Amino acid sequence: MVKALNDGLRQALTDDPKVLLMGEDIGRLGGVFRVTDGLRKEFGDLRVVDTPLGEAGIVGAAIGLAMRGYRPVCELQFDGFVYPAANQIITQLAKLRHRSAGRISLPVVIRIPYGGGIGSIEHHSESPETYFAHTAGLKVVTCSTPHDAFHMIQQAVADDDPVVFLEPKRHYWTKGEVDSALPQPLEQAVIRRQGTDVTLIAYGPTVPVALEAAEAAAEEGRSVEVVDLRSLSPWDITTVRASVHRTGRAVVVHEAAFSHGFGAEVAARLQDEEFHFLEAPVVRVTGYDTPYPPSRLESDWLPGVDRILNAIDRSLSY
Amino acid sequence: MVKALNDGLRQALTDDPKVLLMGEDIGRLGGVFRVTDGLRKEFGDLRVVDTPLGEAGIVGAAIGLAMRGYRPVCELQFDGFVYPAANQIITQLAKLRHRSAGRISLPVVIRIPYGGGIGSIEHHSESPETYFAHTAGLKVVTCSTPHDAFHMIQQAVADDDPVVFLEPKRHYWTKGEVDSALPQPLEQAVIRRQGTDVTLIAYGPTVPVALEAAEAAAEEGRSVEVVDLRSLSPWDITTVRASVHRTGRAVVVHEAAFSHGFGAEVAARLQDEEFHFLEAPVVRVTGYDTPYPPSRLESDWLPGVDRILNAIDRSLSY
Amino acid sequence: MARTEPAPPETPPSDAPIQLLDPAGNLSTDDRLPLDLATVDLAALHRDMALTRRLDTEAIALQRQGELGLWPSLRGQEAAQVGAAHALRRQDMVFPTYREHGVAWCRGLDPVALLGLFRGTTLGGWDPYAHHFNLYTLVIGAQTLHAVGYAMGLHRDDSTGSGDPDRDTAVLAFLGDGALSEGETNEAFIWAAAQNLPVVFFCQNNQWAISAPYSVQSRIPAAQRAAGYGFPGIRVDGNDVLACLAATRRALHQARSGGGPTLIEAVTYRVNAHTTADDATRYRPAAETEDWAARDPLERLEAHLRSTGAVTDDHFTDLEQRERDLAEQLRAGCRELAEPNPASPFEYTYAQMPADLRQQLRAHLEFVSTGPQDGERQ
Amino acid sequence: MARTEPAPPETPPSDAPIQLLDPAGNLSTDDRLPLDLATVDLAALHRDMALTRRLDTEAIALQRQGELGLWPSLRGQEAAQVGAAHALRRQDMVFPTYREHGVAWCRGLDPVALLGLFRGTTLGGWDPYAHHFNLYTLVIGAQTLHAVGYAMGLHRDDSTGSGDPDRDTAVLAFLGDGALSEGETNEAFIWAAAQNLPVVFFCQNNQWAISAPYSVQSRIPAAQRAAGYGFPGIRVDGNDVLACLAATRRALHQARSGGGPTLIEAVTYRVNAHTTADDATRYRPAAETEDWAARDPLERLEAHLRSTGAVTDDHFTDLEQRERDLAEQLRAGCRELAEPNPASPFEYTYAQMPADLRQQLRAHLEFVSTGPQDGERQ
Ligand SMILES: Cc1ncc(C[n+]2csc(CCOP(=O)(O)OP(=O)(O)O)c2C)c(N)n1
Ligand SMILES: Cc1ncc(C[n+]2csc(CCOP(=O)(O)OP(=O)(O)O)c2C)c(N)n1
Ligand SMILES: [Mg+2]
Ligand SMILES: [Mg+2]
Repeated sequence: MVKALNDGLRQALTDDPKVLLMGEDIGRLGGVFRVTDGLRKEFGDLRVVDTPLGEAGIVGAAIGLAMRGYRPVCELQFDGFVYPAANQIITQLAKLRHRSAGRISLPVVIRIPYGGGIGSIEHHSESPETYFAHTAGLKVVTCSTPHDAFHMIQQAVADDDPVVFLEPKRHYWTKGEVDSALPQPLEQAVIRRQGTDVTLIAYGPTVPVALEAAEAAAEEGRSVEVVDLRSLSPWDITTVRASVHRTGRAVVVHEAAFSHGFGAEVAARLQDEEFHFLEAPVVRVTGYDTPYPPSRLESDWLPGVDRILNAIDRSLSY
Repeated sequence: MVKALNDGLRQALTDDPKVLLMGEDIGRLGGVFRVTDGLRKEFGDLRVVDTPLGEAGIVGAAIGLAMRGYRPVCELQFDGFVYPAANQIITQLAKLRHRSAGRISLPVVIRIPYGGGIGSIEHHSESPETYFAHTAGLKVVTCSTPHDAFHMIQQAVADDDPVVFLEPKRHYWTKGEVDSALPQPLEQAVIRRQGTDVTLIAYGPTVPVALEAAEAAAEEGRSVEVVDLRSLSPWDITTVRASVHRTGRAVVVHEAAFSHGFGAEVAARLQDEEFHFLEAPVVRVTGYDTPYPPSRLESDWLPGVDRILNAIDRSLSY
Repeated sequence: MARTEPAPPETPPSDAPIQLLDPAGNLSTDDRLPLDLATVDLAALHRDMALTRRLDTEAIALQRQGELGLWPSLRGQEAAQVGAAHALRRQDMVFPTYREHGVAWCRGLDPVALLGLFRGTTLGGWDPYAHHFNLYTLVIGAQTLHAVGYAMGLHRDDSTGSGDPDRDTAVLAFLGDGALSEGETNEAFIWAAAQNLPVVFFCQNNQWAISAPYSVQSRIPAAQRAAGYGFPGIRVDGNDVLACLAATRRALHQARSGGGPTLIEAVTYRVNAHTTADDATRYRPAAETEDWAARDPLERLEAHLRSTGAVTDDHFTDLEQRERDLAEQLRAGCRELAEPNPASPFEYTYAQMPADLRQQLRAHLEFVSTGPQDGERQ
Repeated sequence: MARTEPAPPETPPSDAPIQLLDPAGNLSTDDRLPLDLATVDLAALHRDMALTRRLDTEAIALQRQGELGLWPSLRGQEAAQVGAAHALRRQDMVFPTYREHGVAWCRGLDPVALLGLFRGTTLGGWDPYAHHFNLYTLVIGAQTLHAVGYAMGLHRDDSTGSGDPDRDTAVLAFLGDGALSEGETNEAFIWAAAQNLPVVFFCQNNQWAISAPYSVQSRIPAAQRAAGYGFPGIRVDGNDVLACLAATRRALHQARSGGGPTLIEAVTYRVNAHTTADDATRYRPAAETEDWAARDPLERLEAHLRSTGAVTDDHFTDLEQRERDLAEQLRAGCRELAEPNPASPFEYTYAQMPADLRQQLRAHLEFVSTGPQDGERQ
C-alpha cells in the first residue's frame, strides 16, 4: 500500500503543479513510513516540504497556501500527533468555506497514518476518526487496499473540500493489484464480499479482519456480506441499507473506542431507517473505552476475528 | 445559574486550600459571564489566576499543578476556543492516570460555557461534547438548573478524575432554588418529568426546551417523560433504560451536530439493549451537520419545541 | 503567607517607541526610521483616520440601538491601522483580526459589509480576494499561520524579489498583544523566520487583552519577541500615523524584496471596552484611559495639519460631509443587510452538498416554511 | 525556475558555546560561567556517563534481539544529561522527553524500568514522585507546560526563595531542538517568563529532529530564543559535562532562589539514528557523524581523568565490573518484566471504574481467558 500511495502522490504532483506535499520528515527521509520516498528528489524541496515540528503550523500554513491557489497535501506523522493541529482543523480548515459563503475553497488533504496492531508505543496506534467525522466541513476517507490507496489519494487531492485521509498503517505493507483505470467514486462504499445472512461493516484497518471473519463464518455455513465503507464523512448509507435490507442484520467493526465510535452512528441510522427490517440489533465490535493499551495487550484489545464471530453469533441468535 | 456556580466555586475554594481557579479574564473581570466574580478579591491572585492567552498553557499548567497536589479549575472562555487545548486534554490530561498505572491522579476541572441560543458570533455557540465523551479518561458533565450547577461544580472539583464541566450559557441567567443539602450523585441522571408514552432524553441547554415540549405535548394528551442526563461520560444508561422500558419510545435532543452527536450513542445502546422493548426507532432531534450558522439563523437551526414535537409524533406513529 | 504574584524581574530599560509625530503634532526625525515626507499624503491619512473613527462611532451607536449584537471598537488605534494600511500595495494580502476596521476601510471594502458579522447576518461578509483582505478571524492567533502559508505561496509563485513593483507581493498579518501568547502565533514566527518568508506581523499592543494587562503576557516589549526567532522587531508609537506608516513601508518593502519577515509593535491603546459587551471599568482605572485620551492619534495629526497649514479648510469641510454621508450609509445599509437564507449553512458546508445533508436541508426547509411562522407545528 | 528554499539570512556570528573541558580533555575557564572544581565529583560524573552509555548500548542490543520494540539511543548526549542531572537536588522535579535515560539513571531509577515502555509492557514504568522524575513524554513539547504548572505549584507552596536548601525547589524540563518549534513549548516559555517561575528548560540541541536538521527549525542558536521572552539563555558545549553541570547548577540555583527561568542550550549530537527504527543514512552524511564522534563526551572526560590522575586505576576496573553487572541486570531484567494484565487498561482509565466499563472488562476477560488461547472461539 505504501507503494500505491507513493505512486498516487507522484501522479498528483505530476498532474497539477499546484499540488505540494508538506510535513515532518517527508522530504529527506521520505516519511517515517516511506510513503513520500523519492518525491523530494523528483519534485524539489519547494513541492515536497520538510516542515518545522509543529502540527498547527502544518495545517495553518496549508490553509494559507490553499488561499493562494495551492493544493497542499499535509502529512501528520501519527494519529496521536494530530491534536496540536485540532484548532486549525476544526475552527479554520473545516469552517472557512462556510464562513466565507463559499468564496474560500480549501482543497487541503491531511494524510494520517492511523490505527493499531503494529506493536508501537503510545500515541502511535490511535483511531481519531470520530473527531473528524463529527466535524462538519471535513471529508473523511480511509483505504483498505493498495488499489483504493492509489486512486483515493488522487481523488482526495482533486477534491475541493478538505479531506482527512486516514491510512491504516498496519496494512502499509499489504500487497495487491492496482488497476489504474478503475477508480470508484470517492464517497462510495464497496461490497468486498457478498453474503446473505448478516452484513459486516468495516473500513480501513478492520476490512481485512472482517473478511477473515467472514471466511471463518463461511466454514460454519454462515454467509456474511462485507461492506468496506471507504468514506466516513459523508458515508454511503445507501449501500449499507441495501445490504442490511437483504440480510436483516448488521455488525460494525472498528478499532476506535466503543462509545461514540463510528459504529454508534451506523447503528443509530440503521435502527431508524431500517427499523422494520432489522431482525437483530446492530452489534458493535470495537476498541474499548480505555486509552490504547501497551502493545503487549493490543492484539486482544483490538477487535479480532473471534470477537467478530461472537458478534455474528449474537446477531444471528435473535 | 451564574450565581449558583459562583457560590459553588466559592465553597470549593473555601473547603480545600489546594483548589485554585485559572483562566483568561476570570480574575480582575470575574469572567466574561461573571461566574468567578469577586473570587479573586476574596481568595487572592494566587488562587484565582488571570492567565496569559493560551489554552494549551492553561490545561498544560493545570496538569503540572495537579501533579504538585493542587486541584485546578480551568475556565476555557468559550466552547469554540477549546481546540488549542485539545492536545493537552486528549493526549495528556485524559491519559496520564492510565499511562502511569494509576500513580498520577489529575483532579482537574475544565469549565466551558457552551451551546448556542444567545445571538453570539462564530465560535461562541458550539457543542463539543462528543469530542470529550469519546475520549476515555475524561468525565463529562453538564448542568441544567442552578441547583445542579451549585452541587455539580463542587462534585466535579472533588472528583479525582479530570472533569469537563459544560455550562449551558443560554441558561446562565436562569433563576431557581438551590437546596444546599441535597446533591445527587454526579453521574446519575434525573427524571425531570414523569410520563408514560415516550422518553425524551436531554441534557444541559436542551433540558428546558424538552420540558417545554413535554408540556405542549401534554396539552395534546401525550404523556412525555423527560430525562436529564447530567453526566455524559459516563452516562446513566440504567435510568434511561428503565424509562424506555416503560415507555417503549425514546427521543434524544441536543444542539451538537446530528452525525456522531450524543444521540447516536444513545440510540445505538438502546436499540441493542432494549431491542425487544422499543416500539419505535430512537429519534434524534439535533443540530444539523453544518457549522453553527450566523446568529440570525440560530433559532430555527437549533432543536426547538416544534421539532421535538414532530419527533414525538414520529415516534408515536410507529 | 501573604504572597502574591512574583515580582517582575529587572528588565533593561526598554527602547522608547519610535515617534515621528509627537502628541502636540510636531514632526521629528529618528535615524532608526527615516521617512521622506514628500512621499506621504497627509490629507489622505487624516481623511481615512477620521472616517474610520466615524465608522466606529456609528457602529457603536447601531449596537446601542440593537441593530448589532456586538461591536469591537478600534477607537484609539486609528493611526496604527491607517498608517499600516497606507503602506500596502494593491496586491499585498492582509490577514486581519476582528478589530481592523480601519484597514478594511483603506482596502476599499464596503463599510456596511463589516457590520454583517456583528449583526449576525453572515460569518464573513466580503470577498477576501477582491480586496486582498481576508475575513476577520475570531480565534486569536489563527490567522498568523494563514499569513505564513500565503507567504509560502508567494515565494513559490516567484512573487518576491523580482524588482517588479506590480509583481512583488507581501503579506501583512495583524495581531493583538494577547495573541502573542498563543502557541500558533509563535509557530507562525518560527516558520516565517526559518523560511525567511515575505510576511510582516503587525502587533497592535493596545495594552489590554480583554481584562488582561500586557504584563500578564510578557514583561518585555513585544517587539523583542522577534529577536528570539532571529528576525527584526521594531517598536513604534502606535498613535503616530507617520511612524506606523514608515515602519510598515520599510518592513513590507523588505518582505517583497525577499528580505524576510519583520515584527512591528505599535504601542497604542484600546480606548473603549474590549467590545460593546465588555465593562472596562471593572478592571482598569479611569485615569489610565484619560491619560491615553490625551495622546489621541487623530487629534495629533489634525493639530499638525492645522498648525502647518498642510491642508486647506476645504479638507475639513469636505471631510465633515463625507463623515455624515458615511454615517448615513452605515445606518441605512445596516438595516438593509440581507437576512441570511436558511439554506445557506447547508449550501456552504461543502463544495457539493452530500446526499445526507441535502435530506437534512429538505427537512429543515419544510420546518422553516411551515413550522414556526404560524405558531402551528406541522 | 530552479528556485529552491530561500537562502538563509545573514546572521550575526553566534556565540560559540561555552566550554570548560575541551575535546582533548584539557580544562579551561570562562568568565561567563565560573565553576569551582572543588565542588565537582569528577569520578561520579565519569561513572554515571559510562554506565549510562552501557545502559544505552545494552538496550540497543536488546532491541536487536527482539526484546524491545524500539529504543531511542542517547549516545553522544551523556555529558549533557549527566551534567544536568548532577546539578539537581533531591527535591527538584524533572520532566524528561523520551531520551533522558542518563538523567533517569542519575535519579536512581531502576534501569530495567526504562525498558518496559519500549518492550510494550507498560506506558509508564516508574513512580514519578518517588524519584522526582516524571514519566517519559512522547508528545513533543507537552511536558514543558507540565513543568510550568509544577513550578507554579512550587511558587504557591513557598518552595522557592526561603534560603533553606532542603526546601527550595526547582523544576528541570528537558526538550529537544525540534521541540522548540511546537506552540506548546513556546507557551511554556511565555508563562515561565511572565510569572518568573522556578523552571529551567534544558534543550539538548542534538542537531536533528528525526531527519530535520536544526536549520529547518531556526537559523539562530536556540539559546537566543529566551531573549524574545525576556529571560536568560545560555549556550554550552553539550559534550562537555563540566559546562553542562555548571550552567544547570547556576540556573537551578537562580530558579530555587526565586530568580526565575533559564533556557540552556546544550550543543550536542545524536550519534545514532533517531531510534532503532530509523535509518539516519537516508538524510545525513557519514562525515558529519564521524566528525562528531571525535568530540565524544565520555572519551573527553576519560582523557582528562587519565592525564591528570584525578582518579586511580581502581576507578576504571571497578567501573568495568559495574558495567558488566548493569548489562547483566538489564538483560535478565528485561526478559523478566511482568507482562501487563489485560484488566489494567480498564482499571487505570478512571479512579473508579464506571459501570459500563466494568461490563466491557467483564466481556473482555471472558474473551481473553477462553477465546484466543485455545484457538477456539467461545
Ligand atoms: C483562541 C482564543 N481564545 C480566547 C478567545 C477569547 N478572546 C477574544 S478577544 C480576546 C483578547 C484578545 O486580546 P488581543 O490579542 O490583545 O487583541 P485586542 O482584543 O486587544 O485587539 C480573547 C481572550 C479567542 N477569541 N480565541
Ligand atoms: C507533537 C508531536 N509531533 C510529532 C512527533 C513525532 N516525533 C517523534 S520524535 C520527533 C523529533 C523530535 O526532535 P527533537 O525535539 O529534536 O528531539 P530528539 O529526538 O532529537 O531528542 C518527532 C517529529 C511527536 N512525537 N509529537
Ligand atoms: Mg490587546
Ligand atoms: Mg533533536
